[in-house]
Amino acid sequence: MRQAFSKGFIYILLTIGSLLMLLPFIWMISTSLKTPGEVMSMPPTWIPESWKWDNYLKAWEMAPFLRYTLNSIIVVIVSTIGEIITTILAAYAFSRLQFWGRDIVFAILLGTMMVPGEMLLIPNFVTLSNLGWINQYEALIIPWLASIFSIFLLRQYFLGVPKELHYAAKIDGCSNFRFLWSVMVPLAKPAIVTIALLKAIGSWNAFLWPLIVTQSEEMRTLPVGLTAFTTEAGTNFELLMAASSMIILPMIILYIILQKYIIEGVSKAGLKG
Amino acid sequence: MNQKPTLKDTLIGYSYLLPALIILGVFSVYPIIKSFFMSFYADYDFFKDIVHSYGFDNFIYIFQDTEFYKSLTNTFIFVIGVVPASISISLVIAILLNSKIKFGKLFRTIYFLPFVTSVVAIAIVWQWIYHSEYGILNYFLGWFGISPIEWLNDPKWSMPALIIMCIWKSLGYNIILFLAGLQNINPQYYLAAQIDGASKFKRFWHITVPLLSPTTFFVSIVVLINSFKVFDEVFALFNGRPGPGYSAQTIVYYIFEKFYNEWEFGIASAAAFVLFIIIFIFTLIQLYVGKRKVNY
Amino acid sequence: MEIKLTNLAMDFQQTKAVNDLTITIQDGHLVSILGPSGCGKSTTLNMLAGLYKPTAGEIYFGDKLVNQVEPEHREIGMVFQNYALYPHLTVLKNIMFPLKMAKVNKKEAFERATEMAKLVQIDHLLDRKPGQLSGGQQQRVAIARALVKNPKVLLLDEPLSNLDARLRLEMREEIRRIQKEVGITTIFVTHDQEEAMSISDKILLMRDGTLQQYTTPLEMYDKPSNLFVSQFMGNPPINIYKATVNKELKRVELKNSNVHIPLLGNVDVTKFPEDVIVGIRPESFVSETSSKELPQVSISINLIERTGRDTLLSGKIGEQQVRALISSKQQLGNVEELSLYITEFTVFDSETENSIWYFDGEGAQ
Amino acid sequence: MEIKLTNLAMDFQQTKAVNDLTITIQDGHLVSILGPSGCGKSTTLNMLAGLYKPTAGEIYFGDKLVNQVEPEHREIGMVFQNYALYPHLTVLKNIMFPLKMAKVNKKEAFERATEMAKLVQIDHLLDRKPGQLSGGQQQRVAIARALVKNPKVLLLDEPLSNLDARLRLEMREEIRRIQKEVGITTIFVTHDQEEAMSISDKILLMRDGTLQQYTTPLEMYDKPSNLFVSQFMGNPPINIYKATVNKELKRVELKNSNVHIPLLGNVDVTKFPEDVIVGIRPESFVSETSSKELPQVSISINLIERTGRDTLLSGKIGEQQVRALISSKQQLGNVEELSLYITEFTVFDSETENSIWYFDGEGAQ
Amino acid sequence: ACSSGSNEEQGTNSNGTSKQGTEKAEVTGIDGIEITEPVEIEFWHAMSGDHEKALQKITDDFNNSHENITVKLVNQGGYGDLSTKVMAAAKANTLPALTQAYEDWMTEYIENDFITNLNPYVESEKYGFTDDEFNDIMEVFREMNTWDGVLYGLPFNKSTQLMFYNVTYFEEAGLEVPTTWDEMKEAAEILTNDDVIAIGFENGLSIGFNQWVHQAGGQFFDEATGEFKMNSEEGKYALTYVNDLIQSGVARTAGEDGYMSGPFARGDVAMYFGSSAGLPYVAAPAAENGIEWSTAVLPSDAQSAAPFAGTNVTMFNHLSDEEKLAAWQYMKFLINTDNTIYWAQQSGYIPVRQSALDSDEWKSYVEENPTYGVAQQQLEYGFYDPRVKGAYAFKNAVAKELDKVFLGEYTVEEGLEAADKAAAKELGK
Ligand SMILES: Nc1ncnc2c1ncn2[C@@H]1O[C@H](COP(=O)(O)OP(=O)(O)OP(=O)(O)O)[C@@H](O)[C@H]1O
Ligand SMILES: Nc1ncnc2c1ncn2[C@@H]1O[C@H](COP(=O)(O)OP(=O)(O)OP(=O)(O)O)[C@@H](O)[C@H]1O
Ligand SMILES: [Mg+2]
Ligand SMILES: [Mg+2]
Repeated sequence: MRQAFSKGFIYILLTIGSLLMLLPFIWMISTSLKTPGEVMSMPPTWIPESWKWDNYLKAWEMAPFLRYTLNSIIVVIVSTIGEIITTILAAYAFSRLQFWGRDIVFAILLGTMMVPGEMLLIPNFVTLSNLGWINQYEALIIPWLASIFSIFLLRQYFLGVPKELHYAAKIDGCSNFRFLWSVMVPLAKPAIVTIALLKAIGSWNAFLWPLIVTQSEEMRTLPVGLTAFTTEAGTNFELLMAASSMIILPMIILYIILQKYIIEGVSKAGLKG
Repeated sequence: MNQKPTLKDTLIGYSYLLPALIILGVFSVYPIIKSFFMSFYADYDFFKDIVHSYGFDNFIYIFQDTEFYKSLTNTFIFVIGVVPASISISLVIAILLNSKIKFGKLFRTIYFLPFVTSVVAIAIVWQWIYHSEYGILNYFLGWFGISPIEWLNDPKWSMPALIIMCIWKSLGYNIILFLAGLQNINPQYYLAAQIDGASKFKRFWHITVPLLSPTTFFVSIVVLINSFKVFDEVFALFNGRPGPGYSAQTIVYYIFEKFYNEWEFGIASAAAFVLFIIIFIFTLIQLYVGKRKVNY
Repeated sequence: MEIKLTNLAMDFQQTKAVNDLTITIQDGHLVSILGPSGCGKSTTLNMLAGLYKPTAGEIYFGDKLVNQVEPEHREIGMVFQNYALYPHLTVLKNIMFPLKMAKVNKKEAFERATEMAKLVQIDHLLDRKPGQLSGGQQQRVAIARALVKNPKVLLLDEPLSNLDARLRLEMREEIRRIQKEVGITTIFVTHDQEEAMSISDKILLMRDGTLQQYTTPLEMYDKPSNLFVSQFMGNPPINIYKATVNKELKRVELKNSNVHIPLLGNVDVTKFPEDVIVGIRPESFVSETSSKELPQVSISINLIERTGRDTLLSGKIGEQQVRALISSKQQLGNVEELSLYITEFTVFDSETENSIWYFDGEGAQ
Repeated sequence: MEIKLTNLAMDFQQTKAVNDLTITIQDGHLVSILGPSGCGKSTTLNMLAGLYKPTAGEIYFGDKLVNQVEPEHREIGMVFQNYALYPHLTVLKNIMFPLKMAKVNKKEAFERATEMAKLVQIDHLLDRKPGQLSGGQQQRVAIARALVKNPKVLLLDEPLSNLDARLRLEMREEIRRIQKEVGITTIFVTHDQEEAMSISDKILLMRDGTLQQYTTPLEMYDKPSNLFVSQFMGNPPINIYKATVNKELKRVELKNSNVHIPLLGNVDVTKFPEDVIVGIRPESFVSETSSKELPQVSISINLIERTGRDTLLSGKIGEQQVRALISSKQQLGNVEELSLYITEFTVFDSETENSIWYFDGEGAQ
Repeated sequence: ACSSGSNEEQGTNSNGTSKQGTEKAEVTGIDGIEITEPVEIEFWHAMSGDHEKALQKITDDFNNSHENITVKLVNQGGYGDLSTKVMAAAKANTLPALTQAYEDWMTEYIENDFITNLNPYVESEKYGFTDDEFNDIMEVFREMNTWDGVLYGLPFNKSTQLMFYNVTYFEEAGLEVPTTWDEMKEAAEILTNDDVIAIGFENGLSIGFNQWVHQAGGQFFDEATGEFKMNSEEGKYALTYVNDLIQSGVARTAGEDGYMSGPFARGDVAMYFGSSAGLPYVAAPAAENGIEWSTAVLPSDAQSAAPFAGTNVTMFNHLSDEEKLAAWQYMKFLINTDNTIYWAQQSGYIPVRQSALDSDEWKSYVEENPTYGVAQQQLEYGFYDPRVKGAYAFKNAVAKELDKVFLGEYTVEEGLEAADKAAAKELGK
């Protein structure tokens, strides 16, 4: 009885919450199907009066989205994989290795999280242009191949891996490096997948940086395409929302695919105590 | 394993760090150090990179600027409003989502949606939610006899409006971090606690909370830092302005405006430096508390 | 609290961990579960605790069906096979945890916990975290935690496995004492037969998830219900020989050797099957007999091992291996052949492997 | 590989876990470490493995000082007290892991791993993850993983604690067999004296981090170096009595009771201190003696417990508690008083608690 | 991290304070330069959607008609993004040839010696304008691009403030479209009812408040002396007038609605003041909602005055002579009569040449789209925003104080006092 009651309570709570969460999303989809007039109407309508499916087509044609998509995919895949690798290595060093200056270096890197990213935009642009990377994939990818946020997150997770497993692996003749890849990484799968997901989404949605470091259409990524719907005097909301809906879809799918790895905890069995 | 590191250990350690260090060094540490120096340039040609004189002028300026104090105050209000609420709500939701429930996958996806959805869409929806005449928030408040609040037009309410939206928006992100952290807890302890007569709530309080502390620690540092740096949300919610009468101006907004709109690079750097120091102090406190309270 | 299990079963995907278990545990009894590794002991215990939901069958605590009762409402104490101490709490807090959950007031909880800690001899470690304890110390914390709240039912999963013999003895006596004193129905998983024999009211022996025998220790030792039980109990293990029954001469003849053992006393040989299995415990051999008439066999000795107070003889009866355990007080010297008496043995049906007859020295003169 | 420890010590913040340990373990020997829970057994093992760096002292493998050698280069196999299986790998992969690290080719690794799995009787579980195994099964995986790579040194921390008696016996014999066959120097932590006695070349007995005695099993049993050793060895424990030496009558007189035991045989009583402690093992009591002249005491019996093959008598000598273990074959009936012979006993200096004399039935006629 | 701020949508006024950093930009003998080798130059802009398409077409025409010159358009997002990008490029020495820029950006560029003195080009025999051609460009637009007699840019996409009104509401109330403040106030009181608020202001009301000061006959900022002038009788009058409208409930700002086009297209307001660039954003939804609407010139008080805003095209000065010449030719081409008409038709901005306004093509276009014809009527009394260095900070500081008046935190007098102080502080920096 009590059980059923509390279960029911949880469902009600979650459902109300998810309605709240769904609002913008539904709004987005619904707006994307409206006419410009309906977009402006107050109170807003949730169900479009006439379903303007061709908004999607129109939006798609407003910018070279195919090319943008390709670039986005390249940038997301390379920078995510790259970041995962640098993150795993660094998080391991910060969580399991002993070396001089470890804590200071970590503190300095942590400190970089405390400075607003807006301050870094221009110096980094200058660095990249000195390197001759402006308007190239290098500029889109290389500055984002490491993230202290991810390192910090993974370090926390690594710290939770029982030291006995490290011991066992050492006894089994496992070097640090192999231990990292064959034990730590599989055990930290939820954290690594989380990092990858957050990174992929961040990279997929990144706007200002790709805009600033690219000059040509051929190098630009999807979010840049969204500027096509806004001018100084107003925004074509229905087209913007149509394009936004199309853009977030791959990320939602990615999330649905990945969430099982996040939620599927790695068992800690095989250890007493 | 319990000894002072040797030279060899150090070399090994840094070889692991190297890739990340190069990238972060070049693209984070170096520009930050540069901009810290910039805050002491009293007279400076930004574009030609010529410093004509050094001094504390920039700091003197911001400490005499009432706008700066106001944005500091707003930022603190924001941090206090967002950090505890955001962390505790997302923790609870993460726990619920982590329990064996029907439609778990669906729920988890839904809760993550705001994080994926474009900020523009989110801001527009919230502008509607907050609408004094047509908004659903006032509509609900009306049920409790509360007369309509001018969330977005009244300077008194712009910070609360911003805070509510930011809590909401941060949930998906925090939830996913918590979900990942929850996987790190050995379910064995829940069983033991059940045997020991711990109710669901007590298990949450005595097992989940302490054993999740590494994640909570992480999330709270990240949320705190990000809250001190709030900017995008202000920009989006109030259509590119920091609220009516600059009532929701935050410190990063201040920095942004000084840097990009007013070309006051030194002042912007000085303000960023001050922000850094503030966050740094708070983080130190957190690290100190964390050392004592976090269980690995 | 009386505990009744009816047709209890637990299936993991591939494995039937527990199979159709029906027993009643009397109120206040201490029952040991014995059985080879992987036979379903922990699984049974976990079902009793409510940690696993049985895939079939019912569990009654007293008259109450508890299948649907959550563990936290079953008023049980449990020592987990892997301890499951709370890593973030000190030893003291670990022990106090169940009391805190039961809202016992702080002072009393502290007193009871320290008392318990003293009992298991870890009162000098109260401020440590579990990670700073040795294996045996952790196990003792687990025991203290299980006992401290005076549960209605106590479930112990190999609670003494990591303790040295002395401590083990002390602990088991303490457990037995408390259990008796308060009358807690207790289920005790152990792999140590001697332990099981010495503290249990009854022993439950399982194999591959299936109940083999559920009875008092002595009966299980003396009158195993089947070959498996007889082989499982006793250390070193019982000697087993295939044999045929010679109904005329009223004796069993061991296969592959011309050794035969008379079936003395009151026995209806006619009901015996043709093929049987004879089980003789190593300690059922004696070199000297006071007066009775006992079967006698000759053993060729390969190895003499003295292990403390006993001497283990390994050798052969005919072509078959035999181990005999005789008192170390017997001076053997360097013998190669020894004639020994058999004081007890059991006969099993070789097909069903169930026991059909026990020779216990009775009926022999 | 010969292993030499000199002045080895390990301090945790508050605890001296191991203290000034100096011993040599001969190449190919199997040495058991025994001692009460928390005495430093696992710590010693971990230092040998290189997992803890000793706070003082040296460890030599052969002639080589290995203090600075990382565990992965020490060529050891180890079973951890808490198993430490890789939770994300299947049983097979767990066992194959050391071979993979040693770059053994896949096929061979697979074969060796399955063979090892068969040996520890888990070959039907190869595809499971550790989380789906029973405690004993996990422990066996850990054993297989430690043995599979034929290490130079084998470190076993209570490797059999969660196995049933039968399997335990089998496993320890397997370990012993492999160890002998390949000549691996092995260190075996156990809390089971019988186990230690039966498979060790030598036993190392520790207490509170300090070495008590390091010698062969029988010698340790028969000739404990001090009171603690004598009390630690043997189950049920040795009976201990404070006594005074009557040098004239050449006997010890137990305090608080008018019981006295003659010091038979060749003994220089003059060197004995005034106050001594007398230790008599329960199994050193016999009810019947063949011919020798032995000390005899009268025991008033409180409790007769039969545990399998033995019968435990609890009672009193004078005012002192006593436990005697006699063969179950002796029919006792319902006696209240029994006169028993003492076959062996040890005398300790009551101040230093070191042993000063052993009576082993010799010298008695 | 952000998109453009609405603040930048206004231009800047005033010349004066900038010193003439043009010595080296002095190009002699421009006539002697020939473009014989292929030259490729970039033009950074913030035009998107249909605007971008129109710009592309003009550019293609240019590229096709000019051998050896290729102009490459680079869209840099919104104006804010564009500004950031220029800043970054300036720092990295990777500036393009041309960019769109507001006047107050140009003030900064001049200050940092980024952009080219165009006078020699204008005067060039071979490549320049004739006097007629040059004067054909609207005076206000020419002035906007001139600092101390030096021309630094040519106008490109220009818009002004208009009054949008709901025809139905006015007809129902039997009202004429107001042309003076008094009429407007009267009309407002009549038009306001439970469902409708008569007057709407965009959120930039206080940023663009100079419009009202000018109409009241006052001065917002004195270009010659660099002084803030609003704290005057006229300023006080204007502020009181607007504030009264708001406080009495007959006027409102867009506030939570973001842009006034929304409430207007819903019929929530009867008239509003907004940019001519917003015409298409009103047209579509209003048509759907069946709102009948039109535009009119801004009502006046002591005088007529209309602010003009929008960007210009300016040339950076790190280029080779050939590149500069190519860029110049493109700038010229961009606003020749045909192109400025084409551009205006496609984008809704105002043609920048008198000849364009006079052309039949444009006239017939305006006949078909009468709302597009209003803006040009204001050209004769057009003015532009202060262009002083630090203009952004200065305007913002003043606006913040004015906002406090509208929010009821200050009285008009207090507001003006505070604005004066804030202005003095910013201008004194
Ligand atoms: N990490 C640690 N921090 C502090 N003390 C510790 C730590 N690990 C072990 N100890 C202490 O050191 C002593 C020796 O521990 P060790 O694990 O070697 O005991 P052990 O002989 O293996 O005992 P057991 O048979 O119970 O496993 C114990 O008293 C223990 O409490
Ligand atoms: N989660 C699981 N998934 C699949 N099989 C399991 C799982 N848990 C246990 N088993 C299997 O069920 C059987 C019974 O396991 P159980 O833990 O009850 O054994 P046990 O009698 O306690 O053994 P031990 O003495 O080794 O602890 C074993 O064969 C085991 O492999
Ligand atoms: Mg078990
Ligand atoms: Mg140990």
